[in-house]
Parts: sequence; structure tokens; C-alpha cells
Amino acid sequence: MAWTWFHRLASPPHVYRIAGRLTPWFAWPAAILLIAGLIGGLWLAPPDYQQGDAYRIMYVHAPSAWLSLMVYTVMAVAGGIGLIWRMKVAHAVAAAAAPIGASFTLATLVTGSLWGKPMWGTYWQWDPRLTSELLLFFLYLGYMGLRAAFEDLQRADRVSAVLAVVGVINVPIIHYSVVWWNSLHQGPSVMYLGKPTMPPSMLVPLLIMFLGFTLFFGAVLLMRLRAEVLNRERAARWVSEAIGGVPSGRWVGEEIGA
Amino acid sequence: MQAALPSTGLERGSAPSALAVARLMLERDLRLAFRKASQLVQPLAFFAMVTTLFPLAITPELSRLRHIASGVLWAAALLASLLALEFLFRDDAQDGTLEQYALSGRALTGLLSAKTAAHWLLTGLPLALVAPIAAVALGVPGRALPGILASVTLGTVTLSLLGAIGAALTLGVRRAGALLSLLTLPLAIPVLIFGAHATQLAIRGKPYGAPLTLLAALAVFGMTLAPLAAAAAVRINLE
Amino acid sequence: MQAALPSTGLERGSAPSALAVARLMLERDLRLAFRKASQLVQPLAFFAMVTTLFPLAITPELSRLRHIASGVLWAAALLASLLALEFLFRDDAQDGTLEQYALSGRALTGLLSAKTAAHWLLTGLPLALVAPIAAVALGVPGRALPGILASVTLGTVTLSLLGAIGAALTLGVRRAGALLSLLTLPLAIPVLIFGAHATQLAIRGKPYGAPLTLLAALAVFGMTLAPLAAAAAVRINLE
Amino acid sequence: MMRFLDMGGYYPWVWPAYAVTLGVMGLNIYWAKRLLARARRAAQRRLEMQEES
Amino acid sequence: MSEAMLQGENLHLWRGERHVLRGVGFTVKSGECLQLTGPNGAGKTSLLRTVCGLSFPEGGQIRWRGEDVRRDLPGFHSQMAYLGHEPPLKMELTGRENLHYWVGVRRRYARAELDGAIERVGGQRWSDRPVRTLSAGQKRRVALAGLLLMAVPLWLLDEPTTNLDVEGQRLVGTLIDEHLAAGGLAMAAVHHPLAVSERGLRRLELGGG
Amino acid sequence: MSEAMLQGENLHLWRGERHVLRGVGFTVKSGECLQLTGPNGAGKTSLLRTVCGLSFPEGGQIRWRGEDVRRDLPGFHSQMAYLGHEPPLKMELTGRENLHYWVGVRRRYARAELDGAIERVGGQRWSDRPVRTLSAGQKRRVALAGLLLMAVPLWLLDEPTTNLDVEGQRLVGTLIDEHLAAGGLAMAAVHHPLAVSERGLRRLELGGG
Ligand code: HEM
Ligand SMILES: Nc1ncnc2c1ncn2[C@@H]1O[C@H](COP(=O)(O)OP(=O)(O)OP(=O)(O)O)[C@@H](O)[C@H]1O
Ligand SMILES: Nc1ncnc2c1ncn2[C@@H]1O[C@H](COP(=O)(O)OP(=O)(O)OP(=O)(O)O)[C@@H](O)[C@H]1O
Ligand SMILES: [Mg+2]
Ligand SMILES: [Mg+2]
Repeated sequence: MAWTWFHRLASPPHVYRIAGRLTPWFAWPAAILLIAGLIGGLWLAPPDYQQGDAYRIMYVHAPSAWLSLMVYTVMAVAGGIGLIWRMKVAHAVAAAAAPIGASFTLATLVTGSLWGKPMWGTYWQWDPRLTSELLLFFLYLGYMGLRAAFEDLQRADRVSAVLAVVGVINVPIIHYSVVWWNSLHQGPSVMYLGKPTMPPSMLVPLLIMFLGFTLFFGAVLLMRLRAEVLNRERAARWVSEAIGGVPSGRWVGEEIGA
Repeated sequence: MQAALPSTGLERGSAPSALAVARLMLERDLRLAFRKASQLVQPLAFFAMVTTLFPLAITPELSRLRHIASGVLWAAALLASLLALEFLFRDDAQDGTLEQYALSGRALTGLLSAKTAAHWLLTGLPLALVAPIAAVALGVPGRALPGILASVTLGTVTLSLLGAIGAALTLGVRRAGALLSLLTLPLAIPVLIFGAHATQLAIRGKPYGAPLTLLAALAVFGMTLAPLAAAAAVRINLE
Repeated sequence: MQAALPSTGLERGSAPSALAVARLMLERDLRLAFRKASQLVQPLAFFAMVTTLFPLAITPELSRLRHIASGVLWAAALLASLLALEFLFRDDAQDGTLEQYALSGRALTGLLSAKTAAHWLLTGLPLALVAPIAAVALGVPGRALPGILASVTLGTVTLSLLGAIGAALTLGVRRAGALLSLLTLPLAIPVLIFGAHATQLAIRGKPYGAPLTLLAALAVFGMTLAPLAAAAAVRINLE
Repeated sequence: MMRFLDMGGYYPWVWPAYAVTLGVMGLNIYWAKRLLARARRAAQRRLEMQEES
Repeated sequence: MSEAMLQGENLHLWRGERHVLRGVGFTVKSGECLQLTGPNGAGKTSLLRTVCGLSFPEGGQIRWRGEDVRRDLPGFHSQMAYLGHEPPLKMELTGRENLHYWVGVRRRYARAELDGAIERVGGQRWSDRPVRTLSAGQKRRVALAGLLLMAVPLWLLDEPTTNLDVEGQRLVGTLIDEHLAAGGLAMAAVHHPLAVSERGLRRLELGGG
Repeated sequence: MSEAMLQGENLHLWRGERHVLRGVGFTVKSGECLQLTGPNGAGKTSLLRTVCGLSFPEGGQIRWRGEDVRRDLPGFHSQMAYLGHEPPLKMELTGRENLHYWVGVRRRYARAELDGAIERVGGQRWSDRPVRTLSAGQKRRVALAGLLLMAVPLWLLDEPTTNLDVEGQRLVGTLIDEHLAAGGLAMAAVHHPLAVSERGLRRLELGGG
């Protein structure tokens, strides 16, 4: 019983419709939070007593880094679900997430380098965290390359899901790399929620940014998800054809117009 | 297996045990490799050549070579295993024999584990045996050799297992060479870090037990999970 | 071509010029490569990964990395060209298209030169363009970059040509991967020595004209001889 | 205002960092929109093909 | 023995943009051979691969002894043998070694059985040569020997007579006949009618490509 | 036109330890098709590969228009086309692209000719799909289109009807007939008699394998 409900919820047309409806609910809060975070981070927060104004890069760097890790985790979980329950929508989520994750990984690398120059005197260091983040970027590229290498979407979905699941071990490695190996990179500062090391005037904009970035990811993911679901829709249509319901060609046509 | 249903009387002979099947696969892969004896020498020769490159390209001074020895050894080991990997499943997929194994009704995990074991015996083990020699050539002191032997042995096990996953993932892809590297290298980084760390400690004469334990842990972890992932990927790719 | 003999009237259309044929082959190989766009990125990705390995395995200190930069760059370039080489003729041999080219009545040297050119455009050139970026990551100062670009560009031309010979020689051999390296690496040593030398001089800010000239000479030498050797090897292996 | 733009002398790094991040976000939105439009067109085309045959 | 052993019901398969199988159904009983015909591109190979689980149909079911094969794919596989367009042989191994490693993972067999199978396909003289050196027809014969040696009730054959000489084509017919007589069943895609006795022959013609 | 165009004289070929061709000789004139038959392993493929210069015979000669082909191999090659057991196609390219790059190195041709050849083999509907997605018979048809497009007098065909449906087998016969009528000549190894008119048909039976 519960399963039929679950599958109906996860059925492509349903997801397509719901995703379309949900998008603004993510997009607008994201926009507001991002603007608030920008004002807070660039204007209201005081300069750091050590780093001066350079530390303001944190407000884009840390949330990007968070997304780079979170998106990969989302991909791995979605891939796992898709593999186990043969759920096309889960695969569509993974496929939609990958390019977003890759782009924010790149943003992390670039903003980190830009921060590194004034702080460490060099754009790049072969430090464990930086290197493992670079490898995460390669992993994203590999994931997308593997996807692109298959013509058959179903197969691409399932093969790349295996990679996503296997590759997820890299996420904790990156996260704990600062702890495990002595690193130049900043240790966890916000993540220990119990004992914030920053004054609230600095911390609050950062938290706002984290939330804003996450919602932004949600909005873009939903948009891409609709496209991915459409690309996988062929079989769903003929299923309803076989059942003999509404001539689904027309029905999907309406959906597309919507 | 629907034993309750009437048999057609055509099914003669009992199914061999999972272990016997694995042994058969191992034997097959080794025989295929030995049929071309030159193949056996190849990973070694490759390894030797890469180790030779660096003194040529950088500096012939042993005192400086020693510092980079661990990096050179591990990079060479990684690349040599990768090179051999491409062929781990590809040949079998191309001539249709892998399809037959997937249709044999036997668990693919066992078959693939056996193939991975064969791969390690044919590349990892020889590499581990040659690594100390290469190390000496790079000016590493003799007392470091046991540590190097141990770390390369353990490390190549994990590299073979990771490679099995990568090779299985790219089965359906033509010219997968570089895609395979792209997929496998990020996964191989922990092995590389711990391996090189152990090697460096050994060269400096310090205790290298901790990274070695981690290498062993990675190998065990890989042995339990990699065949599952590889079998899943192969099944998907044969679909 | 026995023009004096009576024609059967079946032979319509004139034969395209040697240049047109070479262009056709080049176009074919590029199209095959672009059909899978991911393939194009792969030699680069591989190169990037190898460059990443060394800092991880040896030391993250840029001051020390700088010293081994030339070795790392050239080893990576060599390995990346070799990896791609395996497929230079193999695919065509397997699906029978190479046989058809050998039976086309056209000179194989031209066809093979075109294939080699395609290979360089797809691996050597991108490598040369990325090498300066990798060099920067390894702490090489900016003034050395033109020298690095020039030497890698010239060096990869010769590497592609040598690889063509190696690939042609190992056509008949299955799993030629490592054998190919074994054959090609010794031939590649001069390229490697001059290339690494030029790179090192460039990094130290000294004039690197002399080794660069030698690299250019090797490239020219290779361009005249390699296609002949490769064509001979292909003919023998198709028998 | 100049003080703000100067970022305590760190402007050559702070502003590019923000530009890159916002650029990435903008591109993400653009790519997502384009992808959706393309998927719609492809689906439409498939439907037309379906009706023909 | 006469209930339906293998059934396909309303199978639908898409390949790329093409709807290759549109509601194909069939039934094969013990002692029957289903001969698949149809023009090039009709979907014969696709149907065989779907039956043996190498392609997943978007709709429909395949039943073996009344049960959906998806429920126990390994169990189904251990009772069937599939020969595709190309004989699945390793070029470096001899014919005999190929058979050993191919069939050996499925069942234990006596050496005499192996010899018998090789003799049956006329391979005594060349079964110890690397398959690489065999002619096209000889390779196909090695694959047929594997089929015999597997000793399974269900045979799925894709153009089994390809590359075989006249005697070899007759042999395929005889082998199938004997298999049917022993209670086996077969499905074979062909372009030349099989030399199988009319009694057990059923026909399925797939539509235009 | 009726002198011997292609002659094989007393050809001897060894493969490993086997004396595969033992003094084989034949003559083919313009307008004639030599049909090679013989049991599996008789040496049909070996003979065809020897004729086109892919194997070197230990003894004997092949003459094209009276001259030893070894004297001018490229010249001979530019007047012949060989189709082996497998269609020589790149899986990633479409049928049309395959034809373009395969035939394009030999001769310039008008686009209409290419279209005509594809239409002739019934490939209008699938010639723009990657060959990988084609059925076995469709691949073979692409190869036949290449043969037509090459426009050379001598065809060497190894089991050209393999994988073709009944209509396709008839098509091969028709194509050869038309080729012979235009003054061409052909040599074809087969297991099923070719559907070629009796007039130009010559037969050569190779001995037991
Ligand atoms: C290319 C260079 C850099 C890269 C690739 C990089 C990468 C990362 C990553 C992956 C994280 C997220 C870690 C996690 O959530 O577990 C992170 C967070 C962070 N990074 Fe960087 N970083 C770089 C440079 C810098 C520099 C130069 C600084 C400052 C001096 C810096 C300061 C921070 C801070 C403060 C955080 C938040 C820490 C936390 O909350 O855990 N980063 N960086
Ligand atoms: N990826 C794909 N995209 C589009 N069409 C495809 C794809 N794969 C296969 N097809 C088509 O599916 C059809 C069925 O192919 P199949 O190989 O099953 O035919 P067949 O009956 O075995 O033909 P033959 O007699 O030539 O062996 C063919 O028309 C083929 O072109
Ligand atoms: N390297 C080798 N060593 C020994 N025998 C060989 C070798 N290569 C080929 N042969 C044998 O040469 C004989 C001729 O083979 P060929 O492929 O010409 O036969 P064919 O007439 O084309 O057969 P088919 O009808 O099966 O295609 C075969 O018996 C084959 O086994
Ligand atoms: Mg078929
Ligand atoms: Mg033959």
C-alpha cells in the first residue's frame, strides 16, 4: 500500500508537475537570503582583526565548499535509491545535480585560490584539503564524462550511480582532511555549532549565505530535474498507452505547454 | 532453482561449488596471460622504465633522487596497474565470453573477484617484488626495503580492486583508457597518500606501522565492497 | 596503374589526390574523436591527474616541487601520449577498416601520416597547451612558460611519431599496452632528455635554444622516417 | 564608497571571488533554463514523430 | 511435459527512438522449437536478448515454467543457453580449453562428454588448436559443442547455421531434433528454414524492419 | 573482353603446420563469377585472402590481366574490392559516413551515387544511424553498398549473403549479375548457392578440411 503511494509520488508526470510548482518556493527565498547575506557579509560585518577585509571571501567560499560536498552526497544517495528500487526519478535527480555540484566545486577552488594569495602568498598549495577538493572536481568530471559516454540513458543512469555511490567515500576524506593531516587550511570554524569562534556579526551573514546557497541549489536542481524527467518520459507515456488511458501523447503535450 | 518443478531430464551433472568456479576463472586468466609470456614481463618492464625516466629527466644525484623515490615508486605502480586494467574485462566483453559468464546463472561477484585476483597476481605482485630493486636504484637505503615491499604489496591489492570497479564501469565505453584513469585516480588517492607516507617513513628509518595498518584496512574494505560494485556495474553494462 | 590495358568500363570517377586522401583520413579521425566529446578532455585530465600525484606522494612544498617539475611534466606527457597511442591503429585493425585501407591501392604512408597528425592534434597539442598551467601549479616561475610550451609542443610531435611506429609494430599483438611502452620508451629517451633539459634551463631562466633546436631536429627526422617504418610494419602485421 | 571598493587593499582578490561565484550562479540558472527548453523541444519532436508513425 | 515451458507476453522494447518489439507474444512447450523469421532489422536478435535477460523490456513478461524470470534470473539462466551472432570464444585458447572454461562454471562434466561433444561437431582434428587459427565455420562448431555440453533444456540460438557448410547446417537440424526428442525446447532466429522435423516446429514471423 | 582477367596458378599456402592450399588454380574472365564452395576449413577464406594479397602463397602466382599482381600491388588493389567475413565498419560512424571514408580514399563520387548505393541495399531508413545500432543484416547491407560504390571490376566476396534475409540474398545475386553484365568479374565463397544466372557462373570446389 505504502509502496503504491510512494511510486505514484515518484512517477515522472507527478514529479514534473510538483517540481515546476516548487521551484519559486526555493528561488525567491534563495534570492532574498543571498542579497541579505551579501549585504551582511560585504558591508555590515566588521573586518577581521587578522585578515582584514580579505576574510570576506569566506562568505562565498565556505558556502560553495559546503555545496560541493553536499551535492555529491545528494548524488550518491539518489544514485543508491535509483539502483536499489530502479527508480528513474532518483537517477534524474543525480543527473541534474552533477553539473551544479561541479560548478560549485570549481567556484570553491577559484575563490579559495583567490583567498590563498593574500593569506598564504600563493594561489595554490598541495595541501590535503585543497588537493582532495581538486580530486572531487575530477570525480565530478569523471561522473559527467561517464554519463556522456553512454548513449542509452538508462544505462548511463545506472552505471554512473554505481560510481557516485563508490565515490562518496571522498566526501568524509575531504571534510576531515584538515583534522587528519596537519594542514594550512582553516580548520572547522562554524561547523562546531556548540562553540562558535566568530562574533555573531560575522557568523550570522555566513549562516544566511549557507541557507541561501542551499536553497539556490534546490531551485536549480528542480529546474534541471524537470528537463531530466522529460528526457526520460518516453517509456512512461507508452505505459499509459498500454493501459489504454488517456491518449498520453496529447496529455504529455499539455504538460509540455504548461 | 525451481527444484520442485519437473526436470526435463536434460540437466545432467551437478553445479560446481562457488570456490571451484572461482578457481576455474583464476586458472583461465592466468593461462591466458601465460600463453603470451611477454605479457608477464610487461608491467615490470614498464615500471622499470618509469623509474628510469626520472633520474634522466631530473637529476642523476642519488642524494636528491632518494627524496623523490617514494613519489616515483607509487606513481609508477599506480600507472602500471592502470595500464593493465584496461584489459581486465574489456577483452572478455568484446569476444562475448563475459556475456556468457553473466548468463551462466552463477554469481558474478565470485567470478569478478577471481578475475581481480588474477589481475593482482599478474601485475601487483610482480610490481611489489620489483619495487625494492627499483628503490635501491634510486638510492634508498637497504633497511627501508621491507617497508617498501609491504606497503607496495598491500597498496596494489587495493589498486587492483579499485581498478576492477573502474574497468567494470567503463565496459560499455569505447577507448575508455583515459576515462578509466579519471575515474580510478581520485578513488586511488587514499592508497597513494598512505602508501607514499609509509614508504617515506621507511626511507627515513622511522616506524611505518600506522600507515601500513591503514593500507591493510583499505585493502580489506576494498575486498568486501569492490566485487559487489564491479558485479553491479558489469550487469548494467551487459544489459 | 595499367592504364594501357583495356578498362572494363566499371571504373568510374577519378582517384583523389594524395593530399585529399590525407585530409579525408584526418577528418575521419577527428570526427571519430569528437563523436565522443569526453574523449577529448581525457588526455588532459590524465595529465592533470599525474601532475597532482607527485605533490601528494612526495611533498607539498613548492620550493622542492619546482626542482622535479621538469621530470613530472615530461613523464606525464610521455605517459599520456602512450596511453592514447594504444588506440591509434588498434581499433581500425580490429574492425577491419585498416585492412580496407591497406587494400585501397593508396600509399599507406600518407594514410598513416594523417592518422599520426590526428593523434598529435588530439593529444600532443592539448598537452602542450596545458603543460604551462601544470607547471605553474608546481611552482614554476612565469618566465619559464614560453620555453615549456615550445619544448612540449616539439617533443610531443616526435612522441606521436615514435608512437606510430610502436603501435604499428604491435598491431598483431593482443594486449599490446605494455609491450608498446617497452618499445617506445627507449626510442623516446632522446626526446625526453632534450625536452627535460630545455625545460630545466627555462625554469632556471637560462637560454634553452640549443636543446630546443635538437628537439626540432628530432621532430623533422621523425616526420620523414616514422611514416615509412609504420607503413612497413602495418603491411607486415596485416598479412 | 571608495573605501568599500578598496576592501582594505584586498580588492584584487575579494571582488574576483565574488564575481566568480555570482557568475557560476548565473550560469547555473542559464544552463538550467536552456536544458529545460531543449528537453521540451525534444519531447515535442518525439511526439510528432510518434503521431506520424 | 506438454504445458508451456517458455512464454513471452506482450513484450515491448525500445531501442533508441525505435519501438523494436511491439507487443510480441509466444509460447514454447517441451519438445518444440520456435523458429523466428523476419526481414533484417525485424527484431529477432532483440527478442532473443530480451528473453535471456540481456535487454529489459519496457513492458510485458517472460515466463519460464509459469514464473516471471525476473523473480529468479540466475535460476532461469542455469537452465538456458544463448548463442549470439558471434561465437563467444577466446582466440588465444584452444577449442577444448574454451569449452572447459565456458561450460565448467556451470556444471561438472566427464572428460568423455567433452570428447563426445567435440566429435559430434566434427572437431577431433582441430579442437586442440588456438581458436584464432580456425576457420569461421570451425569456430561456429566449437560454439555448438558448448551448447551440447551445457546440457540445459532451453536453447536460444541466433542464426546458428551461419558460416556452416551444407553438412553443418544439417547437423544443426539434427542436434535440435535430438534436443527436442529429449524434452528440450529451443528458439532460433534464422533466414534459411531449419532442417528440423516438422513435428516440433513452430513459427513466429516478426514484422518489417 | 573474354580473355582471362584473373588467374591463379598452382597456389600453395601453408598455415602453421597445415598445407591449406595445395596447388589450387583457377581462371576468371570478364562477365564471370567463380563460386567457391567446400566444407568448413577447406581454404576458401585463405584463397580469397591470398588472391587479394593479404597472405603470401609459398608457391604459385596470381595474375591480373596477364601480369603477376606482385609487380604492381597498389595498381591491382585499386581495381578490386574485398569483403571478408565481417563487414569492415566503424561502429561509431553512421552508415553513410562509413561509406564516405571507406570509398572516399579510392575515388571521387557524386553524392547521388552514394544515395543510389544506399537505396539499392534498402538502407534509406537507417543509413544515418550509427552502425553500432544496426542489426547484423543491416551492417552487411552497408558493406554491400560500399562494394557498389567502389566501382571496380573485381569483387572478392567471402560469404556475402551471411545474415541477410531472403530478399537480401536475392539482392546479392542480382547485384553480382548486374556487375557481370557490365563486364565485371567476381569470386565468392559460399555455402548456399548464389542466386546468380547460370550463364556467367563457374564453380570451384575446394577439398575436405
Ligand atoms: C584553492 C584553495 C582552497 C580550497 C580548494 C578550499 C576548500 C575548502 C573546502 C572543501 C571547504 C569545506 C570543508 C568542509 O565543509 O568540510 C572549505 C571551507 C573553508 N575554507 Fe577553504 N579552501 C581553499 C582556500 C582557503 C583559504 C585560503 C582560506 C582562508 C585562509 C580558506 C578558509 C576556509 C574557511 C574559513 C572554511 C569554512 C571552514 C568550515 O566551516 O569548516 N580556504 N574550504
Ligand atoms: N540504439 C538503437 N537505436 C535505434 N534503433 C536501433 C538501436 N538498436 C537497434 N535498433 C534497431 O532495432 C531493430 C532490430 O534489430 P535486431 O538486431 O533485433 O534485428 P534482427 O531481426 O536480428 O535483424 P538481422 O536479421 O539483421 O540480424 C533494427 O532495425 C535496428 O536497426
Ligand atoms: N595458423 C594456422 N595453423 C594451422 N591451421 C590453420 C591456421 N590458420 C588457418 N588454418 C586452417 O586452414 C584451414 C583453412 O581455413 P579457411 O578459413 O580458409 O577455411 P574456409 O574454407 O574459409 O572455411 P569456412 O567455410 O569455415 O569459412 C582451416 O582448416 C584452418 O583450420
Ligand atoms: Mg539479428
Ligand atoms: Mg571462411
